Amino acid sequence: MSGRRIEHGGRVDRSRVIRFTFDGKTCSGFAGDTLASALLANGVRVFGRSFKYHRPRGVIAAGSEEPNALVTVIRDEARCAPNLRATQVELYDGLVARSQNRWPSLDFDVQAVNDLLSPLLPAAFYYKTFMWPRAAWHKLYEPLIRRAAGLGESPTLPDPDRYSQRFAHCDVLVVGAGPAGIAAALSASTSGARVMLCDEQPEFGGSLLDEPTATIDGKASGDWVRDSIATLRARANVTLLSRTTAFGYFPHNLLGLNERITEHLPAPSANMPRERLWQVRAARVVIATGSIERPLVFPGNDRPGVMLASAARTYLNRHGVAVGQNVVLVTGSDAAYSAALDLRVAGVRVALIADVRTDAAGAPLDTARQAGIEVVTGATVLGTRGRLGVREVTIGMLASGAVNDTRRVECDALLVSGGYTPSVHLFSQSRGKLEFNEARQAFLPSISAEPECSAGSCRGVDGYAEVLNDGARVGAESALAAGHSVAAQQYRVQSREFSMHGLPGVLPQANHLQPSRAFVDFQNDVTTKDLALAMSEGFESVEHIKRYTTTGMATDQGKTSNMNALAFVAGELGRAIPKVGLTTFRMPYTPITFGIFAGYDRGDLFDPVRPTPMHDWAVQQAAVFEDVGQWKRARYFPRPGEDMHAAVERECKAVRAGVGMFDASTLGKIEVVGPDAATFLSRMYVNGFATLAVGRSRYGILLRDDGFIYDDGVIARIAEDRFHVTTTTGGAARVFGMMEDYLQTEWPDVKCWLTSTTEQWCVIAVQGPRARDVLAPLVSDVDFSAAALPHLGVTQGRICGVPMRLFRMSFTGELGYEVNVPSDYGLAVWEAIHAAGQSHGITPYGTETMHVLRAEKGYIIVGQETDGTVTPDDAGLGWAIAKSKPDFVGKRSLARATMHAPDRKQLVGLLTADPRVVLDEGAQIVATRGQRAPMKMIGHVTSSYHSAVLGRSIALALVRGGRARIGETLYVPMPGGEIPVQVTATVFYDAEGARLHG
Amino acid sequence: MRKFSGWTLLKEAFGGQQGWTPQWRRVAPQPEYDAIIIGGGGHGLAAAYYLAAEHGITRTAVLEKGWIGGGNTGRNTTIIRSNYLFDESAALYDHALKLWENLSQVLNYNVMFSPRGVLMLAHTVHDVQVAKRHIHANRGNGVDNEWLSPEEAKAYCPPLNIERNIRYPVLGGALQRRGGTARHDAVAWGYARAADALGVDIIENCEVTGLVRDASGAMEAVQTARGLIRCRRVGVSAAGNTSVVLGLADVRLPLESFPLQALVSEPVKPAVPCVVMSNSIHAYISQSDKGELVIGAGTDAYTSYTQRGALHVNSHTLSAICELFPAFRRMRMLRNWGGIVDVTPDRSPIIAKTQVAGLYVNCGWGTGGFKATPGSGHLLAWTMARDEPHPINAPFTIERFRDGHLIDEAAAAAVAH
Amino acid sequence: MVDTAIRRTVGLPAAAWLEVVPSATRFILRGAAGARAAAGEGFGISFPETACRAATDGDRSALWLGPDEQLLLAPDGQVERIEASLAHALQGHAYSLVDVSHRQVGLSVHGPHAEPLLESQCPLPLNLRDFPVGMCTRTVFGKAEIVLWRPAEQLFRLEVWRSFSLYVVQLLHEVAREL
Amino acid sequence: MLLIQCPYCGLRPELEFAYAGQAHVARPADPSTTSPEQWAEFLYLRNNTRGIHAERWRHVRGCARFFNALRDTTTDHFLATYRAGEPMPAIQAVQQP
Repeated sequence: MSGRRIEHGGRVDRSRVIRFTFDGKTCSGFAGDTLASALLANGVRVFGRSFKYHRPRGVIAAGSEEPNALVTVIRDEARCAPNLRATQVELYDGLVARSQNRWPSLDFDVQAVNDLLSPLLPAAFYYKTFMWPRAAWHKLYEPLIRRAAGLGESPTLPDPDRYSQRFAHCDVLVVGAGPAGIAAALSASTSGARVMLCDEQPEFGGSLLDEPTATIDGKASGDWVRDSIATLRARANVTLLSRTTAFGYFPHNLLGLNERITEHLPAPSANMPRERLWQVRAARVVIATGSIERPLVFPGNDRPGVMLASAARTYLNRHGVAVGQNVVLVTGSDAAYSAALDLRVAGVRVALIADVRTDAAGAPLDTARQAGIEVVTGATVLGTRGRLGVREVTIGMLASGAVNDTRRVECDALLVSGGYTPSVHLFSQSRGKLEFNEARQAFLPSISAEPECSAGSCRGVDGYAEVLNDGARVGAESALAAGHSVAAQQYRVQSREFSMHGLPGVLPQANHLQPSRAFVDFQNDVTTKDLALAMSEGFESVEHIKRYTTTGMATDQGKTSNMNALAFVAGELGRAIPKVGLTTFRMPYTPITFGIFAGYDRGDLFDPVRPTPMHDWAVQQAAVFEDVGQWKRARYFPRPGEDMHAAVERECKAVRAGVGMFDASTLGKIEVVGPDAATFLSRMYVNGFATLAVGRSRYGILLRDDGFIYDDGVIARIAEDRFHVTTTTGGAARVFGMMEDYLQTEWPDVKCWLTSTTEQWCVIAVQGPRARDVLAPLVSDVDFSAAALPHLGVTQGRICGVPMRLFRMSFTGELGYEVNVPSDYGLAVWEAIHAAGQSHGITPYGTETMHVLRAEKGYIIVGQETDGTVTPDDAGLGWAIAKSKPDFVGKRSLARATMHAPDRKQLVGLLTADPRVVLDEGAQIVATRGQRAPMKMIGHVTSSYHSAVLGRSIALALVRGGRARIGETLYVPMPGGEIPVQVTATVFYDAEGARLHG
Repeated sequence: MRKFSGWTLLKEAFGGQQGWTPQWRRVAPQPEYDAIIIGGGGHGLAAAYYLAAEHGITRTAVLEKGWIGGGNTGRNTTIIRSNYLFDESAALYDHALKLWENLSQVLNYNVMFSPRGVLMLAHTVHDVQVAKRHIHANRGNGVDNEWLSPEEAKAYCPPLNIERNIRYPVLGGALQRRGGTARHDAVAWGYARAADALGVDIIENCEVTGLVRDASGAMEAVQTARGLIRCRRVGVSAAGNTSVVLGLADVRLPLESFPLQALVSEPVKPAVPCVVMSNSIHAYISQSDKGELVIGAGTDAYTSYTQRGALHVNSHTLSAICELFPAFRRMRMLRNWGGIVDVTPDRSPIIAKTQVAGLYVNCGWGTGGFKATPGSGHLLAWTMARDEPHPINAPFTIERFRDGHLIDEAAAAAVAH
Repeated sequence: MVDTAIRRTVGLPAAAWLEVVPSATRFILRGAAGARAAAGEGFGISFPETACRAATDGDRSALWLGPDEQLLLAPDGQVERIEASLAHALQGHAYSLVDVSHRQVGLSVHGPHAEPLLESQCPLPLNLRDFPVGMCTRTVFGKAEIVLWRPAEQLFRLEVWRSFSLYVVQLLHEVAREL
Repeated sequence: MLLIQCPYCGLRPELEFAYAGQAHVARPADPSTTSPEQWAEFLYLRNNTRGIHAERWRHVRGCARFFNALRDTTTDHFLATYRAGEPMPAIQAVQQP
């Protein structure tokens, strides 16, 4: 036992006892505890095992910078979260926490043997070995390393919790609700500006919550925080967000905030999201993120019980927990004296304050000595002892650069402080320029890249009065910049406080030449020896050293280690710190749950499900659907006992022999209207439209300017100045965008306009020899005669009493119509046609049957017969090109010589020698038998089906020089042997097209 | 070069790690070289190594404006595969894959090539068609790639969600077992160390500020932040900054540079045994040896040299990952970063001579350059040494855009990683 | 015969804060500035000249969607009447008038939670200062494109392409769980 | 997510926009008279500027107009946006001091 709860004090609610378990052991704490504070109060010292050497580790810090105390929190089987910092886990009744990276137990971990082997495992050892025999890396060594690495275990069940997202806009966003942030929010909101204030902790106040002695404008610091927050909360123009981390700073003053909503509750409502992503766009940002105390680097500095002085103070003043009974403080800064003094007042023995500065003097030392604490200066730490926690520290005294006069001091907690590092993470993420400040021995914000301003100790301001007034000033200036004027308040502060200045780097040791095994990055087990090794191998860039040793790359992202590593490297290289440079600060500030990025995008909301007006009907008919873009399309309508093959066989036969109906609503539709509409379409499509008569339609091919097929469809002239253009389902949006692009930017003088009518019209294709018989009784105002409505004729009329555009067209090769009705009527008209067709055996069919029927006719599908490398001529559609037109999109590219090479891949038909064999779509084609890889492949199968009407398999293929090979036998090499195929024309059924005109 | 091995490690363990020496020399540029590579990423360092190792051109320098491996090499999701559709691409990437398979031994540097398999998922009927076309074409080219049913895919990658009721259910996947990952930093350092041992000068913090041509228009020298360096054979391997460097010689290329983001989670014990990619819902994932889930997707929408991307692009990627791996919703993002990738109109690279005699270029790898590192270096070295392309990179010219001989991998698969 | 009085929209779950707007007549009018002025006379509303503003008179509204694009809203069943009156008013002008009555579904989101509900997935600032009464614009809600119009302080009208309407409504319901 | 000044609608979030490549790449008035090199240049060659880049955006989920912008590709900050058809502003005139 070392830590214990003191009798009074702290901000925990001692009337609310909370029970929880850690590694199966039941413990208790109070409301307001973190897991870390409660475990410390229960005397726990070892919180986890380190990443590489599996050394026992305790808690070092009290906040989000904690590198060691990582635990898995388990709410239930599906709600496990690994790698949470015990310092941030708020206690709730029934919380279950488990330590990580140890087996069988935290106190006895088999892999701690790594620590004994550490001379064999220096930084980057894995690059130098495990190379023989060749396969052993993947088969043997890597699995071993992978098992040893990692921290906690990933969850294995789907996470049932909700995650939420919100956009927000404000005039001033204040990040950090310590003294600077609160003062900034107060003054900015007084101006009337819309202010948001967020803080990662559950309680606002920041360092003021650790400060029992200060008064602000005559109020105790805690009371001032409480009253200020109440003031802010009462203002309608202020949004307060606690438990909210500003984790990322994005261009144009967009910040990502992570609000944790239910994680601290024992039984959260299922409706409440666990966490929320805020995307806040602020006119101005105030960064008031404070600073983080640095540990000291000395041998044995990772032993449980070695802790930041500021953390000890937080545990004492916030949680009422003394981290030890007999403590030693080693410090390079004045500020840390406060921790020793507070502990002393709480009745803890302070065995020694060892100040590493030879010239330390003044108020902090005097105050400590007056309190009866022994203080020595010019000290260093030579080592510590204690198996699972520090019980002794060896202090050495420095004299003229050499260490002499060592002494051993017993202690159960060793508080350390190297001074404070300003938290410039967000500023740096914003791409602001940092500058090294010699006096502060820290990087401070210099030139801004975004409309933001830092305030308080994150920009090196020291002292509560200075910090508060800095916050107030920056808050007022930020409000002014956002258009709201206010005068900044001046605060009066009385406090006992000491400077936060310190010294980064490594404490001097007896033998300077022999780098000691002192830890710089605790979680990744990087020691000064590792850094020295990297440098001896020529790695001098700080980014190289980081990568070679992994320092600063652990889950704490080097919050406590980066400056120490940098100072060590600078010292070894004999360069100034700014000359060595700083590694990049990356988003996120602390690890952020994947769930909030996904937010509501899960299940059906992952991507919109676009149903057609007949969707529910198809569902009732047990249709099987396929995803085409965001649309759901009925693929086939199986009857009981039918598989896809049987259903498609039946559907195909029904269309060829009688009549079928098909939902074509997903096809894109664009209404092109205006006096120049025909001109425009003639420029866009390869076809000509000037001569297309009103009431007629034409198959159109759209290229990109690179000459390759982009889309196809049918273009109907509804009136002199009005065209109804269809596109592929997947091409609707991009074709519309491409047309707008040419209209708006290339041909602004062309007078026509586009309107998407994809969803205005529901499209019912009625196809088959009986199609006319089914439709005629339902339709009024339409002359169905071949003369009035020939193939590719278009007319308007009414069906079932509702307005209709009727296209006579066919993607099946049969007599066919496409009935377009306004979408709200679609289902009713569909049902009416279905009912009217019953006597004709009408059969609903899906996309699979549509594919087979069109393949029998050799009609292409863009995206299946084409892949962005196919020209109209390749696809056998050269006939469609209006060659007399001076220009159309893609025409110039088609004139390139390569576009006419005789060995281009051309669309042909294939028939297998064995009619039962259906080729694999995508199968490759070779000209000769017996080829081995690499084969000379001359083409591939684009479409392949069993044709019901032909009673055999058919296929379409793109084959080099294919049209000249018609009649030849080629081969499809498959794993089971070669399949001989005969090259044919692309039309397998009704080549003369008689049925189309029936 | 001191040989790395378990034995060396053991010796140093007892010697207090005092015997290690710099992995490459820190040298000032000499006034003249036989060959210069601009760009000290994996590709450039590999080219320098092969120039020295295979063509005997040891008076070679690599000029890097920052620190080597600090561009896309150092900000990489390290996917290696060769199952590309077109013959030209399959030959190119498989050339690289074969080099990967022996690279640790050749370089005496464990680059941790790990052929754990790359599984590319299909979610729609169209995806299945595209995947099968790839599989057939790959088999014909002698590149392994096989179709897995959803159940087989799940057996290969247990955390994968193959429920049929999700928005875009997994209909199967194409698995290349020889594909996998490698350790990005080690690739750069390994090539640097091996090239250095052959006499190549690796010069960091040496930005190129001018390309100097003689009266005939041929390359004559390179102007740098550290002075003028004479050289008549210059290879540019500068990824996202290729346009900027070539602009110094007034050479324009069909390239645009886009941000490409990636992220890692906090490390966890082994959870994802292979690489999983989904082109149609835009995400890919693997797990590093350290235990981090390594996640990426396609590029951001607009050209940029900022080396950062947008939050909403990350969000799309992670929502896709959470659909495919719903247990990972509680995992946490540890680090996010952005690189600059140079993209050609057909999403295939250029490894070729330019119109300037003595100036060569290797660029346009888009989001998929890492996998090609050994191959592209090997081919660029060949092209520079002989002033003519190797048969494998002969199709990857600049002129293909004029003539229409595109190698359009993008057309067949939405994203090429 | 189909009962044309009953138009069947997708079944959308309602809520206290959400209603599906009754069927309406909708047109997209596109054309040059001169056509816009003339069309306003034909439609009976002088069309907004300011970007992103709607004009309403009685049961008709005109929403500015773009410099050459207006969304016209009127009660159900007025397609032919509006076509005729605009054709008359626009004689001599080049323009495009397209019936999109069935293309989209109108949703009304109202009440004190309307703003936070929509701000969950719409990246525009929707407070009254930035999105005042009378403002309208095309924008996004989640992964759907919408037209968003604020006819009153606590009332937003959404116009959503019909196949996206179920997605938008489900997403709104999902967000509403936490409000 | 950038904040983009649409010349018609004002400052709007990037989610409403689509990037549309380099600006002022005019399609040849008569493509049939262009040389293969000229045509390839129109199709494929782009400046790929590191620095101030003239580019096109479309406010596709807004007013649906294409427009032009000057953006510094090293910072992603916009210097100006202007309507399609308008001349490119002088870069010195829009650069902040």
